Amino acid sequence: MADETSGQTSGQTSGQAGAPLLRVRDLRRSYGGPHSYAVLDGVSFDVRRGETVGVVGESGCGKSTLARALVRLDPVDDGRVELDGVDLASLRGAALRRERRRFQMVFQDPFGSLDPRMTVQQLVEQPLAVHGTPPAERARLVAEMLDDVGLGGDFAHRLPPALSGGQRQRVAIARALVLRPDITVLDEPISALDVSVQAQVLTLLRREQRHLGLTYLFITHDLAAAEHFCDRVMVLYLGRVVETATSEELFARPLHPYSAALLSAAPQPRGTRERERIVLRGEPLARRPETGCPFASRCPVGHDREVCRTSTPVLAPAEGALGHQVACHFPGELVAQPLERAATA
Amino acid sequence: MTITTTTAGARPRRAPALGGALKRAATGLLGVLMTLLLASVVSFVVLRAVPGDPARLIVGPLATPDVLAGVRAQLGLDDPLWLQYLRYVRDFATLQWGYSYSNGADVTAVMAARLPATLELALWAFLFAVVGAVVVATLASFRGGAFATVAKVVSLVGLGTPQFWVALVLILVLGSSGLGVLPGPSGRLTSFLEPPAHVTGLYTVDGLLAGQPIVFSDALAHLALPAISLAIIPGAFLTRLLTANQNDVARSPFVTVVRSKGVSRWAAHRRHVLHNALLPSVSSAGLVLASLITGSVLVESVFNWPGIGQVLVQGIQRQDFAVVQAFVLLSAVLYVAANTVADIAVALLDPRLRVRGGSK
Amino acid sequence: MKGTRVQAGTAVVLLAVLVLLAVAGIFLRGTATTVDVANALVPPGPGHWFGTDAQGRDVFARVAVGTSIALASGLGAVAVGGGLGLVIALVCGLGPRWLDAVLVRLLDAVMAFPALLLALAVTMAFGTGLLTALVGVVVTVVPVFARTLRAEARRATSEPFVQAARTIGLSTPHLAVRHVVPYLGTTFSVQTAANVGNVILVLSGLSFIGVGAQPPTPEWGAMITEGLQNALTGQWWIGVFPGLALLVTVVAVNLLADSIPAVRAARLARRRTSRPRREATAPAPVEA
Amino acid sequence: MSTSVSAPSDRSARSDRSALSAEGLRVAYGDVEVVRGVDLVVRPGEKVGVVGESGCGKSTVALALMGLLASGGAVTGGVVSVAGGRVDYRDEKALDRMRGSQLSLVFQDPLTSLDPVKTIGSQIAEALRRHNPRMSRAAVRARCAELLTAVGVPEPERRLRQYPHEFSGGMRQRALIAIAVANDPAVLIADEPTTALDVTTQAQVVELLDSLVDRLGVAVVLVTHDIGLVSEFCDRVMVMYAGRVVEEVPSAALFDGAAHPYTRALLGSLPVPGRPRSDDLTWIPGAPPPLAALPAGCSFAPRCTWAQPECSAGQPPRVVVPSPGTTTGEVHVAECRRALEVVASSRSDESTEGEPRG
Amino acid sequence: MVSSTTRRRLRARPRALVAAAVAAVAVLAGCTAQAPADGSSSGSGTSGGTKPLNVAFSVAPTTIDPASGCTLDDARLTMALYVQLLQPGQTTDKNGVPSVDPTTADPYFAKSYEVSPDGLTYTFTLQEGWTFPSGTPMDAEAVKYSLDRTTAIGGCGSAIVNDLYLSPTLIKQVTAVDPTTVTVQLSTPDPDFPLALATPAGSIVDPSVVEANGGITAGKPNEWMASHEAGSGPFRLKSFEPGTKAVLEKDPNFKGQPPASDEINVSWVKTDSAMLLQVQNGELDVATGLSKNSAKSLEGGDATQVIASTATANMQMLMPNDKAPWDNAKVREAVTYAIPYQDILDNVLKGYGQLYYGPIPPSMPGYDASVAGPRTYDLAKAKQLMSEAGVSGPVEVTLDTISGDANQASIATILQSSLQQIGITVKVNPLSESAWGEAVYGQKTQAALRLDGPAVFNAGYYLSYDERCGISYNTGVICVPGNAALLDTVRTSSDEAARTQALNQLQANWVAASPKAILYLDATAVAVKKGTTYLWNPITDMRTWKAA
Repeated sequence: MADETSGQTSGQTSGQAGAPLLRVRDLRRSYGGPHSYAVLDGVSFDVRRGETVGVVGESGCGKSTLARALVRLDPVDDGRVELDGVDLASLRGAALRRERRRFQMVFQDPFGSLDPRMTVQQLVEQPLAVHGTPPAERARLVAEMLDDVGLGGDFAHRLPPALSGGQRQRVAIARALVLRPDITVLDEPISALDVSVQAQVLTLLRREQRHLGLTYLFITHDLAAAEHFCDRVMVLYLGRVVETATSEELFARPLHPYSAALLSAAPQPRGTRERERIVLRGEPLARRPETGCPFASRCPVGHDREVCRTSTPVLAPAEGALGHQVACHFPGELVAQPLERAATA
Repeated sequence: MTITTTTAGARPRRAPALGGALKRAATGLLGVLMTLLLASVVSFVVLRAVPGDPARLIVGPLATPDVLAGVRAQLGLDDPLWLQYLRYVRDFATLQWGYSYSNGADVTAVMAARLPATLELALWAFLFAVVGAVVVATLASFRGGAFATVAKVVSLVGLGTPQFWVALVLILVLGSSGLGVLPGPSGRLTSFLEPPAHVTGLYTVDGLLAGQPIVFSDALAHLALPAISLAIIPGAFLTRLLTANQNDVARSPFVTVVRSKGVSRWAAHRRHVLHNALLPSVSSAGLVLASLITGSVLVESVFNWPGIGQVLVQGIQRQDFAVVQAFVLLSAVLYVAANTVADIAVALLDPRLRVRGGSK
Repeated sequence: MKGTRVQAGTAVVLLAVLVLLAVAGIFLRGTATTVDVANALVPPGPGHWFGTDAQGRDVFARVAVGTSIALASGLGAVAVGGGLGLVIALVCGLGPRWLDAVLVRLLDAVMAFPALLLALAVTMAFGTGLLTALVGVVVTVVPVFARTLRAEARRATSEPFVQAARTIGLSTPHLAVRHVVPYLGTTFSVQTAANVGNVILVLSGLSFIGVGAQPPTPEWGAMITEGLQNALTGQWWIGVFPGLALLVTVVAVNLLADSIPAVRAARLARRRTSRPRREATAPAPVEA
Repeated sequence: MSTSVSAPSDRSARSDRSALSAEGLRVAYGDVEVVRGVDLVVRPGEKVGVVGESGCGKSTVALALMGLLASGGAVTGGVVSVAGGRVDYRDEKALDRMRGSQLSLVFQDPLTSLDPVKTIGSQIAEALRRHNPRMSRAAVRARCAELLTAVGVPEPERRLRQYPHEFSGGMRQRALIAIAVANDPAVLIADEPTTALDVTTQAQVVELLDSLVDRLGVAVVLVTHDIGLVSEFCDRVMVMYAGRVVEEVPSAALFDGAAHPYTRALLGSLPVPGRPRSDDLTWIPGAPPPLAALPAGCSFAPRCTWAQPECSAGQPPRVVVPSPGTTTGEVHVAECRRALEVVASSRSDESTEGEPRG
Repeated sequence: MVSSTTRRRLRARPRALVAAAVAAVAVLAGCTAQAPADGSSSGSGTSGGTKPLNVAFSVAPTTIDPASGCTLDDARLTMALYVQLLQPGQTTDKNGVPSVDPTTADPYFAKSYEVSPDGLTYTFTLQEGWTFPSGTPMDAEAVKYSLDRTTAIGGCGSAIVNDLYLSPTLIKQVTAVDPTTVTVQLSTPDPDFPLALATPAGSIVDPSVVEANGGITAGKPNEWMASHEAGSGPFRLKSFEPGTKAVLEKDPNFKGQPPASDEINVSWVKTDSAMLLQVQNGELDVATGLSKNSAKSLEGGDATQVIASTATANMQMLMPNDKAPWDNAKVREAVTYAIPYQDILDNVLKGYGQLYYGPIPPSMPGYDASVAGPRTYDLAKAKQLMSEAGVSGPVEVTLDTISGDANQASIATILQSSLQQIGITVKVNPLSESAWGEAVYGQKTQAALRLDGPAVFNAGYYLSYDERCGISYNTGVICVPGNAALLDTVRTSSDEAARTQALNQLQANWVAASPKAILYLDATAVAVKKGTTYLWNPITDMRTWKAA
């Protein structure tokens, strides 16, 4: 997969080809003792320096588990997570803590992710202090960072409860970015915010990325935001990557029936809907079936097909655009029917 | 866009029913065993650590050294501690709880003879507490305002009440030396009444069974003050719990949904809020029991109630450790049993925990 | 909100009165044990506000000294027990899972004993007296704190802000001191207040059954026991006043415990409203 | 392009054939007014959306209409009529009769909207029995099964005996809808009915609501923060800000013809499918004002790029906007003195109106 | 019996158990008692169907086995359930009111007895035809079995029945000569032996029942017997709930004097207020063990009379003479003058007591009022004595009391403030009973309060403890020069005058040395419903009691 995707990053990516920044290989994670089941079932992907990779899927697909596993908040059962060649999955104790400055995370909940007893200044300064930055430099970096996220001056001495949701999320971003991490995992960073603030946070993230040359892994259930924000998107279903492509490609030409259904199901303002909504049968399963395609039971294409229920499709390059991969026996068969465009005068 | 996508969705749903039940049972059993083990260690240590020689207590002060040594050997006090401990655990398990020298009888016999009195007291106290708490808490939660304030004050004061003192005040105010409404601390029955034929050992129940309304009413009158004293703390506790539970439940969206069907506020409260609020409070049975046990220790001696609490106090005063350790261990066992029963009850009553096969 | 303020206010006033009484008790220590058999069993009146007991000791002085004993021993036992409980809770909450499992089982087992009985068992093992009763009471306080604080500590570790602190590379001890302990603050103070009341009750219960403070120590439970002797012969004041003091004390600290979270929340809300923000819009609990 | 304040007579005329109408609805929690004069008319079979950001008062409107405000909240003004009859919010008995039979509610969170310890069947039956006390047991059961089938729950007989925890989120929402339509109400108020659901499930529920409107002719008030959903599902959209409806617009005209700067700004911040990635999103600076301390004049003025000094002087007028998308009987009203300029600018320049600072 | 919560356990000395007093040594010397066993002068009719008698005591027995019982409380039921060879005598005062004369022993199961000239062999002639309820004949073998059992168990019963001669035991051998004749051989002459036999310790048990329930294990109390009877007496134990209540039922087959009541309900009411209330409610006919305060409150009532009977137990403060500051006789004497005796008597005892100062209580034969009158409270003298003693600096003393004993607590408090006046700071140290016992009987205590009385009601027995130096029973560590020799005369001499003189001298010596502080002689206040036939006896003897 790595080979196929190389060079497939969008134009914004600095063109340092070669080894990807983050190599995830066959990541597995199970929950629950004797009756455990895989929440992540052999997830592999690469992230290149400077790119933004989106991970989309519905609840239970494993995207948050993936985020937490990557930043080592949860242990990993199996697999490798290489950041510039260092396997994060096997690090422990002080070594892990030292490496942490290289991978940071922004959490979903801007109300919970800041210690309510620390001022904005302290919050943003803490990571630097932990990693041994001298005090004078710390002060400078913090001031710079806070200015960057638009919370300079008076804000530094406020406590999180005195901030609005958007402001808090900006503090959280400042705290993560002040370390200049190699990669930043954004776990649903806008889903708890009001619409009018979401745009502000996304714009800020994008500006900082350009400014500091950052790499993002963007976890979201919001397809529109993913399309808008990401260079490349992975679709997760029940712990497996079912499709990955550049966002233009994926949103224009989803090959996996699930991706297609997902895209068509998202509410689209009247007048922008271009395809018939595909309404899936049933609801997402809690756990994967033993055999076959995890999506088979809900799939309009594979529901009645023997092969879908007996053999698990693997992620393979699809025809067409380079780097478009899909795990389906019948890729592209389900394409939402184009809708007659609503009359707009 | 505020779809809350937390890890909740990814969390394992309930494990298959049978396995889950087994696992829960296993964990529960482990907990029970742990608790009992520790309880036995504690009471064993108490027995051994207390100054004074059990053998000396049994034979009396005038025994000669040979006699003393003989009893020591007989009691196994010269054996290594672990052996004594094992023997002690075995004896407890086989209901040989030793000899209460202060009562001149086997502890088992003493406890068995005294238990009905305590049970009867605890039962009525429990009834008073539960009925009182449900009424007060429901009023407080449903009516709010002054009712809520009163319920709050009642529960706060109740929780801070020294039971033995309340007993004293009740005797002074309501007892024969005060208003004379109820008999004071004079045991279970007026002495010229014969206890009813022994069926359950509970005079109120036996009185009814034997068709002796006078015995029933007299027993109940004697019960009233101690049972009220005993009911105050668990009652206050339950009032608090039930008020909080009902307030919580009343705020849940499903109540609004019920109201949106056109169900009146009281019907919604009674059918849905109260039901949901009562369920979790079942699991606090252990705490209620603990407070009844503690209460019986403190209240029985004030009311001269011939229950096991009084035996304990007397055992303490006479350093009769067989009684003390049996009581301590017994109460731990009861606590564990009550909690287990409560867990089972909740599991049976709460459909969310009910083990059902093949629901999905 | 208003109710909370009234409640907190009542608690503070009651506690202030009790502290005054306790301070008075320090000066009345001598009076409390001065025997004046000629003036035994004097009913409450101008000379002796609460009357005198069978040995002619002034009941008011004894209640006052009892207040200082109760408050000091209550706070002392809870401070020691709570501190130990906090340490255990942190070990449970942040330490390895297996250790947590073992400790929790152990705590559960200890909590299977009603507090009075556990304290009783321990007290008897060490010999009767106020000091040993305190040891017994501490033993009962530790698991209560440990258990509630552990649950909070566990919750803290799953709080995003603690996880966020972990992702920036904080070590576990730092995490505990910098983020988890402050997080436990409210719970700790609520527990402290709630347990002071319990401890005072248990201590007096122990004295009542004769293993706690011993006469002539003017401990309330012991005084109630003494008062019980005279209850039916008409000298109600010997037992009633110490019990009343006990009741008021426990209610006061319980009130305080009850109002702490609400007061904290109110203070937080005040801090928010001082700088108007979106969250402060209105008490509109139905809004998403 | 004439500016005119819509006359009250217009509204009263319309309310004759309305399933639900509210005029000048006001709701206060204590001293704080959270809904400040909302007019809402829903005709039979119509789908009306109420959108706004959190704290704008949209859910309060829904609960106020039902008469189910949380304690401390009260309707302080306005006239509400349901199916032609005026609602007296002090008459609990009458309210109880109205709820569930004429006006129904579907709630946001299907996880907590059902009593966890009662079977689904008994919870649907409760709604039926309340309004049809003489209905036989068998008839109730048959009707419950029928309702479940109608909302797309398979195996209704078995499902009726199950408890909420045995239902998935989408199924629960279906059950709630079954409860809501049990007595063929005139109006169904759906308060964020899909917010807690996954995208694919959300699509299913929306389809269901759509089909119910078609089949039962029930009117739907959809309260949500999701502009995309509203514009797609509803006939008409009411945009709320700080306790008032600032714009009422046919959904066909929403995207291209919104006349209130707030609506425009909201739309500008949406990453719309197909929007070029190079096109940076816009957002509204600042935060909504606290309802306890609203600015004078237009509440949105302090954040508004179109604001003029007179905006803060007095309540903005209600401006009727002629829209190309409007058909007969559809109204487009914006509460902004510059509404017509806003519309004009959006027509001339699709993307860069009122660029806010970053 | 002094207070509701007081419990006096016999430690090194069987106190307050058997009050078989000896009026004069001479009376018993070599005599043969043969008074008829008529005894009862209560004149109660025993017509069928008397009202049940309701009796309450404050402290429950720890055992009802007469061979193991140590205290008065243990012996409450013994006289009703068992017969003894002899029983305490009775007298009638000048008003015709009967009372117990514990200084004599009357025949009971033994019709008569003879003492050999050397005083070492007692020959008892038994009643004929008596049987145990089990049908086992009550005969010489049973007597032998019973006495041997008591000695073998080695508990309090043994100490009492052996008149405290324990090594070797007084009873050397018991021989069943024929079914109605028993001889007892003593290891030393003891004119008081009949008095010892007239105690519960001398009870006769049914060998068949005992053997069926554990038999005899040397050195080990029989646990079954502790809560069951194997009796020979006029009542059967109908039901028994240890610590709570017992019902005694008249045994129709009893061959001796039938008891006055058909049924007696005995209850043990630990809580003083509860007992008081029951008396007030008229639920009790006889209540023993009320606190002085409660008893006082009942006086003058219409329904109840309070019968105060002077017991033999006295409250004393031990001042072990070997420990500082008590090794200084002046300090001890100072203490005896610094105690407000009258205040204690009036306020703590409510007058139920008597003041004196000497080794023998006034109620015991041999008491010499001329030397052993009460000490007066004289603070000036006490201070004078303290300065004469030359004790410098503050003196601190730890006073051990029994925790939970309200009387002791009161007295300790009073002592605390009284002794402070003469510069002695008393720290009250309430101990559990067993800890107190270890401190006192282990001679470790620095000072202790103790309620003390003799098991056998005669001076020789009683003085055997304190007047012998260096023995372990001597809890006060008292060693008054010359008294040991005087005691020997008292215990063994057959010369009445010599005994009296020795006793007087002993008392004088003792008083001069002030070896301990005697606070008062206790009086038992028993609340009796008016009309109830009640006869006071130091050892509870309910045979003559009858409800109104």
